Parts: sequence; C-alpha cells; structure tokens
Amino acid sequence: MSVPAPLLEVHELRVHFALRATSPWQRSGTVRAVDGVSFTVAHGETLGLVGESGCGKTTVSRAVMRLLAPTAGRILLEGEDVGRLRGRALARLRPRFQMVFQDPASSLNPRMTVAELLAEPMQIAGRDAAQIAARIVHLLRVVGLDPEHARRYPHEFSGGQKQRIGIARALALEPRLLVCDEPVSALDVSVQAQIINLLKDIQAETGIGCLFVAHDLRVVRQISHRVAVMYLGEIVEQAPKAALYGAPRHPYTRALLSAVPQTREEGGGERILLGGELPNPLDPPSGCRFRTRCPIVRPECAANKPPLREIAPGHLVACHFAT
Amino acid sequence: MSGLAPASASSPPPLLSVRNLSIAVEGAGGQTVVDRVSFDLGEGGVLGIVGESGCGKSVTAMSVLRLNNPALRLRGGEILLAGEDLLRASEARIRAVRGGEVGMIFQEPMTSLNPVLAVGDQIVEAILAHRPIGARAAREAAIELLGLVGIPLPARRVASYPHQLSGGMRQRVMIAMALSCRPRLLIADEPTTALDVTIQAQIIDLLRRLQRELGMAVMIITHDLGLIADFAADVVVMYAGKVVERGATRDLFRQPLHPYTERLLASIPPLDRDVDRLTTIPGTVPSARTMPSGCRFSTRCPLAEARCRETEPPLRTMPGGRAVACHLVAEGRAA
Amino acid sequence: MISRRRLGGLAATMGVAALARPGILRAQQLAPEQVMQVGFPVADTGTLDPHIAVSNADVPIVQQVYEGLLALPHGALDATQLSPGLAERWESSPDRKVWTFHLRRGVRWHGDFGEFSSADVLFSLERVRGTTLGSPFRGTLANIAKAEADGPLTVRITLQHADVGFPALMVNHQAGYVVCKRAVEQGVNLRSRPIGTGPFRFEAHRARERLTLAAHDAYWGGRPVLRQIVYHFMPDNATRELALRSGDIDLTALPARQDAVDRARAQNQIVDLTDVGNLVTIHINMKKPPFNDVRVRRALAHGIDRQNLSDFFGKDIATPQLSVVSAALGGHTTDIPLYAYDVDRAKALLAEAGHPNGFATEVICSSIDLYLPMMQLMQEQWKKIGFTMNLRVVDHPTYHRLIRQDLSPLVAYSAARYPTVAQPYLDQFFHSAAAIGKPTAITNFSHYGNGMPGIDDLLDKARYSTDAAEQNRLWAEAQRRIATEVAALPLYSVKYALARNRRVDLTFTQKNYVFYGFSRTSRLLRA
Amino acid sequence: MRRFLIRRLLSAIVIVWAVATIVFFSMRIIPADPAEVVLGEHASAESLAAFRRQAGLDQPLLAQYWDFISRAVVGDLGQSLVNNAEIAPQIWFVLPYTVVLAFASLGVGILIGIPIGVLAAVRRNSWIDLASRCFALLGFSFPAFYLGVALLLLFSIWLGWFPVMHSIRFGTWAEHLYKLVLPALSLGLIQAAYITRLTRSTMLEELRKDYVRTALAKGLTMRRVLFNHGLRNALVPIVTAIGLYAGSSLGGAILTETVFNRPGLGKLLVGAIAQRDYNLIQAGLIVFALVIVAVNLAIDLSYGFLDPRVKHD
Amino acid sequence: MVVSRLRPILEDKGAMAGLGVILLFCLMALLAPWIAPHDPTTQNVRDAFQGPGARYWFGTDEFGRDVFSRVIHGARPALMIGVFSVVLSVVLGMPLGMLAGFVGGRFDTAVSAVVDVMMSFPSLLLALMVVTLLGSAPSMVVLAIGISHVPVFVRLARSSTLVVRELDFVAASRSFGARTGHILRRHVMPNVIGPTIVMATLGIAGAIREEAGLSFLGLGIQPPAPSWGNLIRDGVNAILHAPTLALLPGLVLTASVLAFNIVGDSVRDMLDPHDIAAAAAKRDRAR
Repeated sequence: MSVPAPLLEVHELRVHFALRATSPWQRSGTVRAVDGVSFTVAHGETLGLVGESGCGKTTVSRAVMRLLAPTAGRILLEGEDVGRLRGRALARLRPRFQMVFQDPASSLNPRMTVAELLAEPMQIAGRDAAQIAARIVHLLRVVGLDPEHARRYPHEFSGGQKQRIGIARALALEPRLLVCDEPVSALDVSVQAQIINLLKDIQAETGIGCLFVAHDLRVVRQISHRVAVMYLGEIVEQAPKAALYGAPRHPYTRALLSAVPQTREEGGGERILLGGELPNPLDPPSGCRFRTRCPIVRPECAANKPPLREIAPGHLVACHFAT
Repeated sequence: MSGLAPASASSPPPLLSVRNLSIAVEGAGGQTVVDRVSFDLGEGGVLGIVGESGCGKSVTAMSVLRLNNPALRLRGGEILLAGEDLLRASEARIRAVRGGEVGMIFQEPMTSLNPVLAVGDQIVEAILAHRPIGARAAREAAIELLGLVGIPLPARRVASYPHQLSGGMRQRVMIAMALSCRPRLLIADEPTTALDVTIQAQIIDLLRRLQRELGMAVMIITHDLGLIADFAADVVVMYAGKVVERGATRDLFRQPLHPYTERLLASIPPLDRDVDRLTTIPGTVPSARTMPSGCRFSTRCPLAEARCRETEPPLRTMPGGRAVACHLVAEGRAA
Repeated sequence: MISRRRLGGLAATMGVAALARPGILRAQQLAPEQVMQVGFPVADTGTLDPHIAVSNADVPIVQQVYEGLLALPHGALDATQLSPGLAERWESSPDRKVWTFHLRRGVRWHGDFGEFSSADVLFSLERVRGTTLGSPFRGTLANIAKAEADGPLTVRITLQHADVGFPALMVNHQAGYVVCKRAVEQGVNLRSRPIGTGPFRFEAHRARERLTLAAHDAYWGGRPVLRQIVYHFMPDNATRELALRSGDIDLTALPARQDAVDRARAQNQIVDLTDVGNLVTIHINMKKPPFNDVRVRRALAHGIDRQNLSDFFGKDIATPQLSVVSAALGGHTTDIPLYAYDVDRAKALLAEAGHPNGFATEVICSSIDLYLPMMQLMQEQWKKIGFTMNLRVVDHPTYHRLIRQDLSPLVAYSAARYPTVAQPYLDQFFHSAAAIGKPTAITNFSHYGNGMPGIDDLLDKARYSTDAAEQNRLWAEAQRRIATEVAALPLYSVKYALARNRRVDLTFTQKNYVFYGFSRTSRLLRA
Repeated sequence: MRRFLIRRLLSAIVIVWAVATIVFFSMRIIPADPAEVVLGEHASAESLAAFRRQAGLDQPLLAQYWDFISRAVVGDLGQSLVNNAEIAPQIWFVLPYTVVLAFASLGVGILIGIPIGVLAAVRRNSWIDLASRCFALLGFSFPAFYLGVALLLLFSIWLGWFPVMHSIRFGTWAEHLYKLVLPALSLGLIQAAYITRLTRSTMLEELRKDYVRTALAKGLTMRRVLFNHGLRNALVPIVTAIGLYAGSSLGGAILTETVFNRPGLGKLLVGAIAQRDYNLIQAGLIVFALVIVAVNLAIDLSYGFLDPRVKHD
Repeated sequence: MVVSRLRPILEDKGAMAGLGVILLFCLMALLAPWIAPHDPTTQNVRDAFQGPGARYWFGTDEFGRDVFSRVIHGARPALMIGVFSVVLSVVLGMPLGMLAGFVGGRFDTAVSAVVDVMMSFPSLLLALMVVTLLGSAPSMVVLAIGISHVPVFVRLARSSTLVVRELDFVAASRSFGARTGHILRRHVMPNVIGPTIVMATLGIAGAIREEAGLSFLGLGIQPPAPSWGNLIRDGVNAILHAPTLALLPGLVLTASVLAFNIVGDSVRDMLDPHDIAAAAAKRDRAR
C-alpha cells in the first residue's frame, strides 16, 4: 500500500510581483512576496499560517487558490499540480478547493441575494436547479442560518452572519480543502468565537482539510493542528501547535508570542520587545531575513541563509541557533 | 443615577469627569449612540474604555475634544476637564484645549497624518498653535519630541513624509504630535489596532513609559481586552452605547460582574492552552432597529429574565469602587 | 454693345492724362495716417499668382500688385475703355493679326528685381500658354501664334485668327497680367510672394489673419497716397458689419442682401453697388433621368418664381435673368423661349412626362452663402410644382469635387467670365469639349452637346468671327437653342454690395469689380 | 526618474507619430482636394492636374507619407497647400494666442472655481453651497460658443464695453489684455464650473479624512485646516482633472476663437479643415498633440511637488 | 448613514424639474409637426427678420420662416443625436473598458494607449475630423460624436472594473471556476452600469452641446433642416439687427443641456458610484 498523497502539498512556492513606475518619481523593482515556501496539509487537518502584515501569508493563500499565478514552485492538490493548470482543466478541479475570505462585506456581491450567492458556484459547476435549491437550504442550516434568509441581501445581515454565508458558499461544492484567509479578523471577539466554533464543527463533521491564514495567534492556536510562521515571504518555523506555542524555537516566533497582550493568568513569560520594523520587501536583508530585528543576531546571519531544518519530529526551524 | 463614585478610591480628584453624556444621531428619532455615560479619570491615571464595535466608545472619546461627526448631536451631559465644561466652552477655548491640555492619537496612523506635509511640519504646526515660540525653536522641539518617542535619527526624520515611514513610526509621530504641548491628558483611540502585534507591543511599551515619565493621564479606547489588562489601571466596559461595568482593571479581570463582561472575557481564545469549544455570546449586537427596551444585553444574555427585557438596570456602585448595570448582579444573583 | 472696331483708335488717343486726376486737397484734409483697413470677406487668400488666381479671395489683391500691358478703367471691367498700362501705346496690322505693343520705359519691379522689359511680357505669355503651370486662362490665349520681342521695349504678337478684341486680353486681368521673369527665375514662389509693377507691393501675409500691401514708391505713375493697405480676413458677415460701424475697418463687402444695404445706409456709410456681377444658374444634367426628358426640364423652368428670388435678396441686389448669357454680357438676347412662372403649366408638363404626383431627387448643394439660401428658396418653389428637391448639403470643397464627378443632377453655379461677351461663358458651360468627364472638361454640367445636338457649331463659328453682327446672331441662336432644350436655368444675377465709411476717397467710381480696388491716388480723408 | 522620462518621451513620440499617420491617411480619403478649393470655379481638369503636380499630390501615397514624415522629424512642417506659405511660422504666430487664452481661462476658472468650491464644501447645504451648485450646473450646460455669443452681444454690442473682434491692430499689452477679457471669460466661466464642482467634491472628501480630524485635534484654526491641509491634498485630484480637461478646454477654444474672431490654433485648424489644407491640418494636429502631451507630462511632474507620496526614495 | 441618504427636498424638486423639461423636449420632438405653429421650412420672404411677437413667438429668419417652429423641430435632431451617439459610445466603450480593466496586460495597455491618444484631443476636434471625413449626414454626426465620446466610457468602465476586479466577490467567483465572461456579466457589469448610466445622462447633455457646436461651425446638421446649432449660427449672422435669433434658440439649447445635467447629477447622487470604492477601502481596514 502506497502512502496516499497529502491533500495539499506546496513545494518551494515563489510569487514575485513586478512593480512598474507610474510616475517620474517612482522606482520599479520586484517584490518577492513569497519566496520559497513549502508545506503540506493532510486530509482533515488544519494548518495555521501566521505572520504579520506583509509577510506573504495572504499571497500564499491566493496562490494556492490559483487567484494568482505562482512564479515558481508546485502546488499539488491530491497529487494534481494546480499551479500549472489553466482554463478548463483548472476549472474542473476548482470544486475541490474553496476559499473563505476576510471581509464578508467585500466577498459577497451586494447586488445578489443569499440564494443567488450560494447558487453561483453550483451553477458554474453545472448542477441542476432542483439540486441547487435543496442544497441551499441544507447549507444555510449547516452554518446556523434560517433558510428563510435566502431571499435577503447581504447588507441585511450582521458581520458574523455574513461570514456564515461566506462559509456556506465555500462549502457549496463540497470541497476537500478550505482556504481561510483571515476569516475572523473583521469580526468582534464575541462573534469571532462563534465562527471558530462553526469551522471546527464543520471540520469534525466533513473531514475537510483547512489552510487557515491569520495574524491572530490566539485564534490560530484554537483552530489549527499544526502552525507555520511566516516572516518576509518565508516560513521561519513550522510545528504542531503544542510544540510551537509551548516551546517556540525561532526568535521571531518567540517575540511574536510574547507580544500578544495578555489577560489575567496568562501573563507569564518575559516580554521580548522586537526593535525596528519589517524591512522593505523590494530590498530584503541578505542571509537570514530576520537578522535586522533579531535579538540574538550574530555576524554569520548576514552571510548565510539558515535552512528550514527539522529539529524535532514535525518541528522545522529556520535559524542557525535553534536547537 | 446616584452616587457617581471616583473610578478608584485612591486616585486624586478627577482630571476628567464625564457625566451623563448622551449623544444621538441628528434629527428627531435619531438613534442614541451614547446613553448617559459617566466616568472619571484622575490626574496621571490610566483609564481604558473597552467594548465591541458600535458600542459608542470612540464617540465618547471624540466628544471630549468635540471632534465628532457633525451628524452626531449632543443630547445631554457634561464633560469636565479640571472642572471646566468642555461641551460648553467657546470655540477658541476648545481649540486651546485641543493639542494643548489634551492630546489625542488615532487608530490609523496612515490616514491620520496629512500625506502631503513632512511629519516635522505637522508637529511644528501643533507646537506653534499653542506655544509662543519661533519657527526655529518649534523645529528644535519637534526633533526633540521625535527623539522622545524613539524615532532614530530624529533630525533627519523630521523632513520625512508619512508614506516614507512604517506604520509603527507613523504612530510614534502621532504620539510625538499629541505630546507636543505636554498635555495633562492623552486620549488614545484604538492606538494599536492597525498595527502588527510586534509593533503593537512597541507602541504600548512607549505609551506606558511616556505616561510614567510625563505623569499625564491616559484614556485608552480599544476593543482589545488584552491591551486593557496590560496597560490600564481602571476600565469602563461599554455595550450598545451604555456603560455596563466600571472598575479597577485588576478586579474586573479577576472577577467580572456583568454577564457581558464575563462572557466577553471568556470568548477570548486562550493563548496558553487548547479548548475544545470557545465560549461565545449568542446573537449579535442589537442595531437601532432591534434595540431592546430593557437591558440592552438582554437579547444575548443567558441569564436574562422577563424583568431584564422590561426595565433598564441602572449603573449601581458596588463595594470596592466597582459599578455594574445589571439587575441580577445588584441582587447578588449573578457573577 | 461693344464696338470693337473703335478700340484701337481710341486707345491710341489716350495717354497718361487719361488717368483719373484727383482733386487737389489741402494737407489738413487728409487723414494723418494713410493706412487703409480693409475688411476682406474671406477666411484667407489662396494663391496670389495672377495666372492662377481666380477666386474673390485672391483677385482683388492680385489686381493691386500686378499690371497688364493695357489698363482697365479703375473699378470697372470695361474693355471698351482701355488705357495705357505697361505699354504706352499699341497698334495692329490692318488684318488684326499682328499686334505691336510699345512698352513704358523705367518701370520698376517691386523689390530688387530691376526694370520691366519685353522679356517679362514674353515670359508671362508663355507662362499662361504653357502646360506646366496649368493656368485656367490658358484657353484665353489659344489664338496667339507667336510672341516676339523687338528690343527691350517692343513686343509683337501674331495671332492665328484675326481678333479685333485682342487688346482686351492684354489688360490687368487674368491672362493679361505681366509677372517678373527674373523673380521667377530666382525661385520666388509667386503663389505666396507676388512681385509686380503695380502701385502697391506685397508686404506681409499672416495666414488667416491679414495681408498687408505697402505703397510702391517707385511706381511709374507716381508715389501712391496710401502708405499701406491692410486686408483683414473676416469671413463672418456680422463681424465685418460691426467692424465697419466701430471704425475698425474703413471698407468692406456687405452680404448680398437688401437689409444689409439698408442698414449700412442708415449708419451713414457709403454703399457702392457694383454693376451686375455673377449670373446664378442651375445646370441640368440632361443625361440623367428624369431630367433627360425635356418636359421635365421645362416644368422646372416654369416653376421658377424669379420675383420671389429678388424679393429675398432685394431689389438692389438681385436682377432676374432670363438667358444663360446675362444682360451684362455682350451678345445677350431675350429673343428666346421664356418660361413664365406657371405652377399649373409646370404640373401639367410633369404629368405629361409621367410624373403626375411629382418626383423627388437628391441634389448636392454647397453650404456657402452663395448657394445654400438660393437653393433653399428653389426647394420651396419647386415643392409647389411637385418636385421635391432633397438637398444634400456639403462643404464647398466637397461640392466642387462631387459635381465634377457628375453626382448631382442639378448643379447650381454662379459665374462671370472675361472678356464680358457671350463667347467664353458659352464655351465653358455649353461646349461639348467642356463636358464633365472629358479630359478637356471645364464646367459643362448639363452635358449639352455631348452625345446630343448642341451648339458647338455656333460657338466655333463665332469664336474668331470678325463680324460683330454675325457674332451676335450666332450667340443669340445659341441662347435660343439652350433655352429651348432647357440645358440650364438662368435665375438672376447678383450685384456686389460694398460699403465704406465717408473717410474713404477712392477717387474713382467702383463699378463692377467684386471688391474695392485702389488706385495710386486713393486716399483717406480726415474724419 | 530618468528612465520614466525616457519612457514618457518615447510614448509621446509614438502618440504624435500615430496622430500624424492617422491624420495623414484619413485626410487623403476625403472627397475633396485643395486644388479645387484654390482653383474654384475656374478649375479645369488640366489646371487641377497641374496644381496637384506642383503640390506633390500626384505622388504615390506612400511617397507623400515618407516625404511628410521625414520632413516633420526635422521640424519642417511643410507648406500650406492652399497658399503655399510655410506652416511653421503660421503656427508659431497663432500658438501664443491659444496658449494665452487657455491660461487666461484656466486662471479665471481657478480664481473663481477654487474659492467657491472650498466655501461650498465648508458650508455644505447652505445657500452658498446651493448657489455654487447652480453655478456649476449652469456653467457646464452653457455651450462655450453660446456663452461667447451672449457675452459678445451684451458687453460689446449693447454695452459697448469691449471690442467685438480681436485683431484689427496690434496694440499695447493693455489692449491685448482688454481684448482677452471676453474670450477668457466665456471659456473661463465654464472651466470655473468644472473646477467649482470638482473642488467642492474633493474638499468634501478630504474633509472627511482622518488627518483633518488630527489637525483639528491639534487645535488648529479651521482656516488653517482648510487651506493647509484640506486644499493642499485636494489639489492633486484637481490638477489631475485640469490636465484631463486640457484637451476639452482646448476644444472649447476652437469655438471661442471662432466666435471672437481671435487668432489661434483652433481657428487655424477649423479654417484648414474647411479648405482641405492637408498639410496644415496635419501640422496643426501634430502641434495640438504635442501641446497636450506636454501638458500631461507637466502634470505628471507636478505631482512630485504636489504630492510627496509619488516620490519613492 | 440614514441621514446622508435623505436628500434635501429642494434637490429632488430640481431633479423632477429636470425630468419634466426632458419630457417636454421629448414631447416636442415627437409631436413637432402638430404643435409647431408653422411649418419649419415654409418660407415667407416678405416676413423676413420679424422680431418676436404674437404671430411669430421667436421671430422669423431671413427666409421669413418661423423660428419658434424651427426650434421645436430642432429638438428632434438634438435628442436623436444626443441619445444615439451616447448609446453608440456606451455600446462600444463599456465592454471594451470592462474587458481592458479586467483582462489587463497588453490588451489593457493597448486599449489605454488608444484611449489616451483620443482623450488628448478635444472631442469636438475628433468629431470635426470624422464629419469632415464622412460628411455631415445626421447618421455621420451620430457616429462622429459617438466615437469621440467612446474614450470616456472606456475609461469609466475600465476604472470601475479595476476597483471591482480587486473585490473579493470577484476572487470568490473565480475560485468557483467562473470564466471571464460570467464574471464580467454577473459581477462587474452591475457595478459598472450605475456610473455608466450617470455618465451617459451627462453624456447626452454633452452630445447635444457638441452637435450644436458642430452645426454652429457649419459641419453638423445642414439646413434647411433646423437644428439648434445652425439656428444659432444663422442667428449670429444676424446678431446686429436680430439678436433674438441667436439668443432664443441658445436658451432652449442651454435649457435642454441643463435638464440632462440636473438629472444626471441626481442619478449620480442616488447611485453614488463611490460605494464600490468605499467597500474596497473598508476591506483594508482591520478592526
């Protein structure tokens, strides 16, 4: 028996953007938004992808969804390279991986009713009308909405409800992979919890795999099985969540975790305050990209780029000094 | 409403005192966005106002300097700064207070700075508006301020434009500007919301340091409970335009009294352990159309009784300087 | 009628004394600044080459700069009163085949081009007669067999056929202008930089703004009084009228309408109505159905209400014309079929021709003032007889192109020809050689005589006839045939209405040029 | 910046070349030619042919095109087909008139439009706002030529305050200015309408922005906030729009120059079109394109001064 | 905000008045032969240049034709050319702009370059050239004005599309495997059509004005067919002795342009084309 292919395998993904000057005062260049990222997502598993803004996590999610064309690397979905497919061949695979967007206000066309919104993916996939109508009712129930709501427009719903609609739509085609790009960051805490619970329920029920992109370390911990931390277009650490949160190895991960404002009893460990800012992605530092802000930086960090290496089973770190 | 106690028994007489502030959308039948809000902030104290979006926390903060959207109208109450009612002060006086006695920083450092003016000029402008010094001296002062807020090479950065600075740097500039006249009170409206977590930590660290060094009072408005726990001595929790609970931060976090506060704290996903299911607050914040007649939280409150839907609970002062607006808590039946 | 025979003799008796002599004025009666501001009614000049210039935009300026061997009277196109020009005197052999011109001594060209001589005359004649230039007046000189110089001051011209009227061609008009040989040889482009011998020389041209002539102080006739003539290009009627009122300009052309004349008079301006100028005709393409049916053409003729036309333009402006040779030309006759205005008769004719309910045709019309109002009037008139003329209005250049492609069954054309006798007009409009489509085409839009009986025989016979009575008889016969066949519909002739303020003293009478001209003595008086 | 300028210059050249080429070929498919314009009623087949030969119109089209382009490259715009005059001096003569008119009307537009627009934005929904909106609506409903005619009738003919036409005599600068008043007004009022409206809406937008609140929170006076902050930012879209409208305001100049009988590029072109003077039309349009390309480049460069954001270092 | 959506009543009155005027002009155009007191082309040469009066409300022209009747008939070409030319520019411009904005890349660069070149030229000049090339039959005038306005609609559709394209609902649709045509039809067009309607209404105003400008230069509708532009042109020729001949048709022309502008403005306020942009801006703002 051969080992089944993982649900999603991303290998050495690179996404570069060319910046072109539009005025005499600007300069052009290439932004390496994602620069050699590899990870896998297994069936029924959630991989959390965290990082600060500009680290490339959203670009990864869009590339996986093939909303962006990758510059290099492979994106294998159940063994099929969606990174290279185009047109009809890609459209055929589309139902297998779906996305939940950050801002439900923007991801739901304000001019369509909930029924139309939910029907759209199924219509494109060529389902027949009766099937679609039945499925709409089912989907609304799954995400905890009243089927009566099908006739309403998005603006009649609160933020949390809109996100439920977004999730329902992503589930319409029964995908095996759900890519969630900051699905709760636009929501209030109380509502955020509802959505997280909902996503967990859905996963438990359907065994769907999930790539969960977020900046909120608290949320990521509660929903993921494994977590990858990105910095400036690269993954610096990747581990099962208990390992990552309990014993972070990369100085960046540590700083990130310690920067989260603590409530009540959590207030443990020592604060690591990072100096400086994210470097310009047009012009990233040589060697280790984190070295300009790293509290334990040494001269060799500028010369050599630390490889992502496995220091414990399933625990990968890209730091010369991690043990 | 009776017995408006000082927010903290130990603090000196209040620098800022907001009493029964009510604000509504302009026009007859306009929705009330802030309803009889009261709290005090002592000289040198740090007060956090926390709540979810739409709870009226920002409107309250803006009212101090009368910077609210003109579509919002004052319906009643007063805001006393060292005893002087700012809501009824003259235009000239309020201008003197703005940036003079009270400094303010905002959520979006990108949009809150004028994109076409050098940051130094924007600070200089603030200084010149209040202090009778020459342009040169003002520039010197601006450079000093930039140094104070931890901007490297302040003499060079003074000529930079906002877009040339990172988000954290911009927020530092905002802080420098707000501090340019050594205000007695700094109002920080969601000062770190737009920032990444590592930068957020830097800014809070800076604010804490400056507050101590300069001995000014800080009123921080945020939706992030963690931030409040970290920074504020006292906290006011707002829900749907009303204060639901008020008290010393430590006490409030240790033992939240109001069901809303309690649930809100519980719904924060923990960072140090895994939970199977997060605690949630069912439903959503009521809108103007769906605002219940009694307790505004009654539609989502697991403990709500018939009475809660009929009569509005007053904000009652509890022992230890706490105040809670809940029928059940008052009777000791909740929390 | 012109008495050609008298011409030679008359001319011989004329000398310099015949020039109009200005009244002697005391200096203070003259305006201090002798600069004539002219409101010139065109957008710009086209070409100032006298051998090409034909349009009203060019001719009045060319006329101030160039001269011919003989001179027409100032302000008149009257070949019966020729006076010496560049030639002091002239004579012909008894058979009227050899003409000798004795040139004036000491005439200086404008600029640095030296003195005028017989070489210039020969050069000019060759220039017009040759094919390189493509002068539209080439045909005018077709009768010349050879031209030769006899020393610098004598030119002898030998004709193929005797022509008593030949001196009328050697005048300061069209083919008769003398250009400067040396200037052309030195590469001066006469189209934009005219070099002549006249009292005024070309000074400057600002395209579409103004053209300035300056006094030619070495003029053989004496120093001109006017120092400058500034032609301001003002195509817009109202602008010119207003400018004349405000005194910005001293003289200008009025729109050819009675109300303009009346207004100018009411403003205490002098209005000069020139003698009959252009004849306005509508030529009918006799090959195109239904106009190939003479009954249809006659119906159109009966449908013309000339009273309505002259009502529109005004009594001072439009004179109804019944023959294609206008009353102003030698050889005109009214002894032809006259088609009285008669709507019923016209309708009957149309019915007879198979159009009891009338018919409709698209007719191309130029958008310029000369044609568009007139065609709108005709449209209304013919509507009454059942002929619907749908006007397709195009701009003037397009009009010229389209009518030369035979695209319009009816062609409105306003024209005058020199010399002012019937021959050139009939040659160009009704000789089969001039029919549109032929390589020799000129303006025979009716195709009269082309593949159908015409008047070629009469015209060819009349062309070099030395018997004036015989000529007149032939021309009259031609007009009768044209009228009978209704090859064209003569409508009316228009007078040009010119206006000037009272300061302008031309020192001669403006008679029948399209626009004001100036003599050496023309001047501005103190207001 | 240098690379950008080079790219812009290249694209400008391409634009001008494209314009020249399109105009060249399209002008030659029209059913009329200048020979007929010049020779008019006397035109015979023979004289037309001679004229065309002299003007080079009998050459193969591509030969004519090559001749035209190769001359234009070195700045030789050729000669007018109609009156044979050199074209370059003709254009040099009229260009200042058009430029002066454009600038004057723009000046009128800015002087009227910006203050009214700012005032209307500040006093939103007041009578002054209402009046400004009426003015703006009326302004861009009035066809420029009709406004010109109405002004002419009122101020020149009835009141006699201004001259009726332009260029009878070259006078002093004062006289020039005096003659400029009505044309500049008739174009400027319409531009003022656009600028008023644009200023009002951009100011409204700017005044809603966060930095205005910051400026107020610093204790600045309203006037300072308006002009130092609001208007300073609003200038960027206003200048952009002015650049965008540069073309159409030059279009207005065509009619205005015609109405006021004022020399200018527009009037020159209209005349050239009427006379089918290909060479002049080509040259005029090339110059037009050059002017507009230059205006746009100037505006792009002006961003560097108006808006520091476009400068990256 | 509820408040900002409630338009002051005055403005609604303005829009209603504008609509009323447009309706009036439409009726005028439709019923011209029945409501005009005289035939617009019937000449009465002896009555030329009568001032405004009881018999001839707007006076008569040089042919003694009733100017009022001509103004009424002039509504026909004005409205027809106004509407058809805008329809032409929308039909050509909107799809092109949407496609260019959505597809991007070389196609967009090419379209934008052409549009930039066309925009560089005053539309009147473009129209002038087209009319010169093709003649001035009404259909050609429609073509001339229509073509000269295409760039406006290309640009508008393109810029709206660029905003919409970046919105997540488009990304969502693409993630379902939707083809470009579907996305354009379903998501982009509904958002582009609003601003386009606004611009089209304003465009009609512009086209009417432009037709008048062309006719004024003698290159538009040709007499004897009446059009407001050539009426003004004729009037200007007689401006010294019959100023009302230019003034009155000009007022009617201005009134119709104004009416379309007012309505266009109101439609703009109602549709508020900013809402898409606002939505996009909001998305970037984390809470």
